[in-house]
Amino acid sequence: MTMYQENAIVLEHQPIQGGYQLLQLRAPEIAPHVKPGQFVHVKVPHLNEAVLRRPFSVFKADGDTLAILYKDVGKGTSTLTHLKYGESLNLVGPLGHGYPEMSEGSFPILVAGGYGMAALYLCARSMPVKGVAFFGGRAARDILCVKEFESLGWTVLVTTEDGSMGQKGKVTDALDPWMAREGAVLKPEFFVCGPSGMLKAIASRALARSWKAWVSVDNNMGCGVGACLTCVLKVHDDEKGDWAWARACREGPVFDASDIIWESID
Amino acid sequence: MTMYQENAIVLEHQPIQGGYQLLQLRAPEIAPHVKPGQFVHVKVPHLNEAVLRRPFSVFKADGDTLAILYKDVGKGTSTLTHLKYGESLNLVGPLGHGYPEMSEGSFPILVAGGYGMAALYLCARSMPVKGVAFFGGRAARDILCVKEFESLGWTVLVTTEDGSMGQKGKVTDALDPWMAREGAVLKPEFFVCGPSGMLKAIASRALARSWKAWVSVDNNMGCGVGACLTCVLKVHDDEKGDWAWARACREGPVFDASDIIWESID
Amino acid sequence: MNATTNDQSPVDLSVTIGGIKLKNPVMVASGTFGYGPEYADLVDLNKLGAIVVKGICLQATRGNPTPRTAEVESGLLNAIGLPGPGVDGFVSTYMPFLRQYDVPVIVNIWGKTIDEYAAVARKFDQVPGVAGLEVNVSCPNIKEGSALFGTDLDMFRRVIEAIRSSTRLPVIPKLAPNVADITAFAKAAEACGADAISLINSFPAMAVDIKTRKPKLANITGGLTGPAIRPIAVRLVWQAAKSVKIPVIGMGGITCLNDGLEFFMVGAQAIAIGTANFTDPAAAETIIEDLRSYLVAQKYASMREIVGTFSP
Amino acid sequence: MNATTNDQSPVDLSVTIGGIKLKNPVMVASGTFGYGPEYADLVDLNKLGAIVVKGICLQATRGNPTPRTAEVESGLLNAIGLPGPGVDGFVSTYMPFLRQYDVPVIVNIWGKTIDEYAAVARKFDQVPGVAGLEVNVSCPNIKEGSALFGTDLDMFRRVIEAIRSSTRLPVIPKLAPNVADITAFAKAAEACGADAISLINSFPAMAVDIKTRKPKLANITGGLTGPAIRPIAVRLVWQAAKSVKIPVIGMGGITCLNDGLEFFMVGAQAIAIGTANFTDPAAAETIIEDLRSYLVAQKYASMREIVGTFSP
Ligand SMILES: Cc1cc2nc3c(=O)[nH]c(=O)nc-3n(C[C@H](O)[C@H](O)[C@H](O)COP(=O)(O)OP(=O)(O)OC[C@H]3O[C@@H](n4cnc5c(N)ncnc54)[C@H](O)[C@@H]3O)c2cc1C
Ligand SMILES: Cc1cc2nc3c(=O)[nH]c(=O)nc-3n(C[C@H](O)[C@H](O)[C@H](O)COP(=O)(O)OP(=O)(O)OC[C@H]3O[C@@H](n4cnc5c(N)ncnc54)[C@H](O)[C@@H]3O)c2cc1C
Ligand SMILES: Cc1cc2nc3c(=O)[nH]c(=O)nc-3n(C[C@H](O)[C@H](O)[C@H](O)COP(=O)(O)O)c2cc1C
Ligand SMILES: Cc1cc2nc3c(=O)[nH]c(=O)nc-3n(C[C@H](O)[C@H](O)[C@H](O)COP(=O)(O)O)c2cc1C
Ligand code: FES
Ligand code: FES
Repeated sequence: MTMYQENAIVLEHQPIQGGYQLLQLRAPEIAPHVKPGQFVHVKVPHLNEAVLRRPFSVFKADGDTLAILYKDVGKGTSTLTHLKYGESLNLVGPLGHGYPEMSEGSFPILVAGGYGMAALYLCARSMPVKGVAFFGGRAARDILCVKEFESLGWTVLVTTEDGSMGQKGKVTDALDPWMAREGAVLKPEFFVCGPSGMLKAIASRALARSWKAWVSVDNNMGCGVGACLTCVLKVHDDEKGDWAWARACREGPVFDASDIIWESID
Repeated sequence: MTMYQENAIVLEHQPIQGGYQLLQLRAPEIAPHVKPGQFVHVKVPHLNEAVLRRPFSVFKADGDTLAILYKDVGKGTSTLTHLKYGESLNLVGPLGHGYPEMSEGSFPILVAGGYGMAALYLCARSMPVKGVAFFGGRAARDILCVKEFESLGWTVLVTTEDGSMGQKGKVTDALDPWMAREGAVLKPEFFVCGPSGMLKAIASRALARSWKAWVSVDNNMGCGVGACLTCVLKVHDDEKGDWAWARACREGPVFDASDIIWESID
Repeated sequence: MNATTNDQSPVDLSVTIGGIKLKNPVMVASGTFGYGPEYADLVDLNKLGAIVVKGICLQATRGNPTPRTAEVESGLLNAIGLPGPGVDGFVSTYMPFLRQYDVPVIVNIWGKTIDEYAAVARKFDQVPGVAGLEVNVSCPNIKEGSALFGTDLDMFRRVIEAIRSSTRLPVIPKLAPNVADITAFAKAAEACGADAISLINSFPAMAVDIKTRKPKLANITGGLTGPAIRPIAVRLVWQAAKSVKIPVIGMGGITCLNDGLEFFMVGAQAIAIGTANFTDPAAAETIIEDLRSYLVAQKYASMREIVGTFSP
Repeated sequence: MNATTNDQSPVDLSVTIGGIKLKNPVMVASGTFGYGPEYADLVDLNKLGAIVVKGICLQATRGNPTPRTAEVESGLLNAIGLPGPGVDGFVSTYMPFLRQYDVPVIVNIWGKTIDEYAAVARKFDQVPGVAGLEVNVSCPNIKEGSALFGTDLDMFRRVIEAIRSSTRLPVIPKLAPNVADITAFAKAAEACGADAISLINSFPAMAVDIKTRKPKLANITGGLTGPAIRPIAVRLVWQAAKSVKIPVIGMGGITCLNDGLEFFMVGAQAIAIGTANFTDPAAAETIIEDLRSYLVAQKYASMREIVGTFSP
């Protein structure tokens, strides 16, 4: 897992939907080494008063290019939107531990919200078995990449809170009945990325039925490389029978749901 | 001399020469009130870490539009160069005391270096008598607006230190012989804007021969409106027979050369 | 500017600071707004909570040589050095102008000795139109003592007592930020009969011109102000406000309503806008309008629902 | 990166700080570079002047709850709270790694009591590969005493004396910036036998989340670092360097060579890069290369032609 720092070049940058931007970069050092679920730490150009980088999951990585899908939520991401074709963007990556390979004989189930749909794409693409993907969002505009996942061979089940796309409700409103029907006959393995509420909902179900679940956490980050101890979360320390800190940027962002002390996550 | 604050709109913005940019703005509140030699105080957009505005002389003002001519010399001006057509720029102005009307029967002589050529344009345009303008710079690319001044009816005599345009040398190398020839027969009145060395050179000559000379100083500014006392310079206080501070942004930027205590200027 | 004016709205922005009644809790900070006239074209002075004028001492003073300010990242260094017309010059030149407006005038005073402080206070005691005195013991730019008044607890007490006994006007000591324990000074001010305290003054700092190897300020050191010091100011205001019962005026790097709300929430009953006046002369007025809109939107009746509501 | 590497150049960047010989005067600051391995992929550790590791105390510690950092204008607030593996954990886990490199390792130590400080110093005295001890008396994040050690002159003296008598390693007290007179602490450090001093540590500060009305840091207050504090740091380093003969390591908001030169010119013999490592992991290496290019361009033979050349 070597990390690199390089000035990537913008190949394409366009708004897609719901305030999300697709940013394609030429990053010959980083792109070839990206594993599913890893992220890059981005220096926002011209935002001179910002001392921190901004972390973004790698959406796609092919050859010497990679793409991120990001939402304008604040001053860093809104400044990023001004980035133009041919301009350069300083990246550090690939960072963190992503999703493991699915285990033999299990049936993969993806659960995603927000940028999680981007964060899970490489994972979905790499899997030998294509399972079911549950995408949830507030409205239709929050549901990303459905076509891409379907063309990879995944069945995508969408839920939106306002019912503007797919089933009305939360992902669990689609997941629970589905699991009730199909869950018995197969050994599900969950790969999750979304808001912490979603992570908790899936984790609680998985832990209750001892299903495997891999969740990607969204903790604020400082250095992104494991040095500053900003991004820590509480995990079980089985040797000591006690809790310990784990760094989302290094041991994570993807964790085995059974390792996380969920009461400490809000 | 009322001051206004308004969001001006960029009508045109283009590089001209020697790192100078011509910025045309729609500023309906400020533009109609601009007097020759006054300046506007500009909030540089997106340069969030800068707490100060940047002062720029008004180059042209017609109806509800005004133009400034600025050089990229640092972070503020280089950030300004990214400003695009239709974007807005917050201005405070018109500020300061500019050039007075030329006095009856005197022969106007302009002496300019750097942005001084822009700062003197309105002055040159407003004068009933068109005299001679001495423009000096390092090289040809530093000599601006010659055509404009000529089409106003001014005789422009250019000097460049590298001889790439006009006479080789400093403005005084052209001015001194000219004054020797023509000076006797007329009552010269100087209107000067340029680097402090140039101001000093003209001031010393004017004071020696008790010619009138109006000079525009380039002091760093804070508030631009007379409140912070950043921009002060030493002037003679004849009542007290002592010196006093004068604010370049308020009493200036244009001063009667005989008021300034030149030893205090470097 | 980017606020919806709403003067008829029922919300009550008024506050009373050490007996001074303010229409709203947003003042302009001493030294950043001159004596009033300088900004009168650009700012409706009647809209301001109060005007705190540039520091005044007994005699006319010239202040420091130039350069007097230098811009730094998210901040400003200044070593103006307290030039001014002196009490008499100020009263004759500027008070007639200021009295035309319906806005409390708080005079920022300073001296080189305790007697001078007291004398200035005594003189202003008689001046109609002066609402209160802010005592600058923390200006870091004057070599003679002034800096000490703000960082030496005993000196500080003596100055405030001397001023207190020289005037019936509200006395508002302005605390120096460069101390190890701000609460000691806040409590001392209260104990010496101060009606309120204000903080923070600029923070001692400097910058070097690496080409000339000379300081960027003629005075070598100066005071750092602006957004760079805001997190330091919020912390100091929070600690000070917890330690006293008298009202606290908070300042330091406030540029917008959200910045100001941090100060109100940690206990400031009023705030002052300083360096931001240079960046945007409309800053104080904008913050006042945005504050009104905020109260309306939150359905708050008064500032009481904001001040001190920080809940760690 | 944006510098021309020039290793064959005759210029001598080396400096000796309290007996520690450094290839060049640019270190990475404690807490911003982990224990070394974290940045090893991105930074050539052998190029650094020294690595100052994250603060270590006697026992393994967990530090503060989260959130631990918050970004502010031109700065960072942190209240990490000194989590760490403790002396034994550090020595067994990280020293073998660090010993592989040709770079001085300075261990930043702290304790909750004077005895703890002394005990930590005593333990490190025996550890091969440790070049010196930087004493964190100024970390504002630990509730128990640590802050006091840095702002109470008497406490400060006692800690430094206790450490001095517990180790033969170079001892480098790291001064707290939130004091009224930094020279008193600099002189005290020298008098107590310190080999050098470093400053500044982060500045006590805080920020409020106005939506929740809670602090942005779980610890409520934290330390402000980054460009925002640079003018304060330059002033403190200047005053401290003038007041002592022992070498000074300057830090606070350094992001590029020009920032670093300000510190060298006011008297710092070495500088440390902290928050800038987060912004740009290449910062320290870039500054070193740019420093070399600068000496070459200026035709300087050594750092002696820069350090302390500030001429007010
Ligand atoms: C491992 C990881 C992967 C991510 N992947 C993506 C992605 O693929 N697409 C995407 O749109 N977003 C992603 N995010 C979230 C993204 O990093 C934040 O939205 C971004 O940092 C906000 O920056 P800002 O300056 O625009 O917002 P700010 O103005 O700084 O703050 C706005 C919001 O963003 C949050 N935020 C601020 N800084 C950080 C930080 N350093 N880390 C995390 N959150 C922060 C704040 O808590 C706040 O809620 C990811 C975050 C993590 C930790
Ligand atoms: C009355 C007046 C009229 C001016 N008119 C023009 C004009 O018409 N065209 C033009 O190109 N320039 C003009 N200037 C100069 C212009 O203001 C500066 O070049 C500009 O402020 C530099 O800003 P910066 O951020 O790019 O440079 P910085 O990075 O801030 O500094 C670069 C250089 O600019 C100087 N400078 C920085 N801030 C100021 C300031 N507030 N005031 C003056 N100088 C400063 C610095 O001393 C430094 O030498 C004028 C200045 C004054 C005082
Ligand atoms: C140019 C300038 C001049 C100042 N003059 C004074 C002064 O005369 N008296 C005083 O008490 N404070 C003075 N101050 C400090 C301000 O009143 C205020 O305390 C400080 O600027 C912090 O607020 P800010 O960050 O919003 O600017 C001055 C500040 C600046 C920038
Ligand atoms: C996240 C973080 C953690 C820090 N941890 C320590 C520490 O453990 N011990 C210490 O003495 N200083 C610590 N510091 C302070 C730095 O070493 C340095 O003194 C300070 O950051 C100023 O430098 P800068 O502005 O370049 O960051 C820490 C700073 C940061 C930002
Ligand atoms: S972000 Fe610094 S340790 Fe994870
Ligand atoms: S710039 Fe503030 S008084 Fe002139």
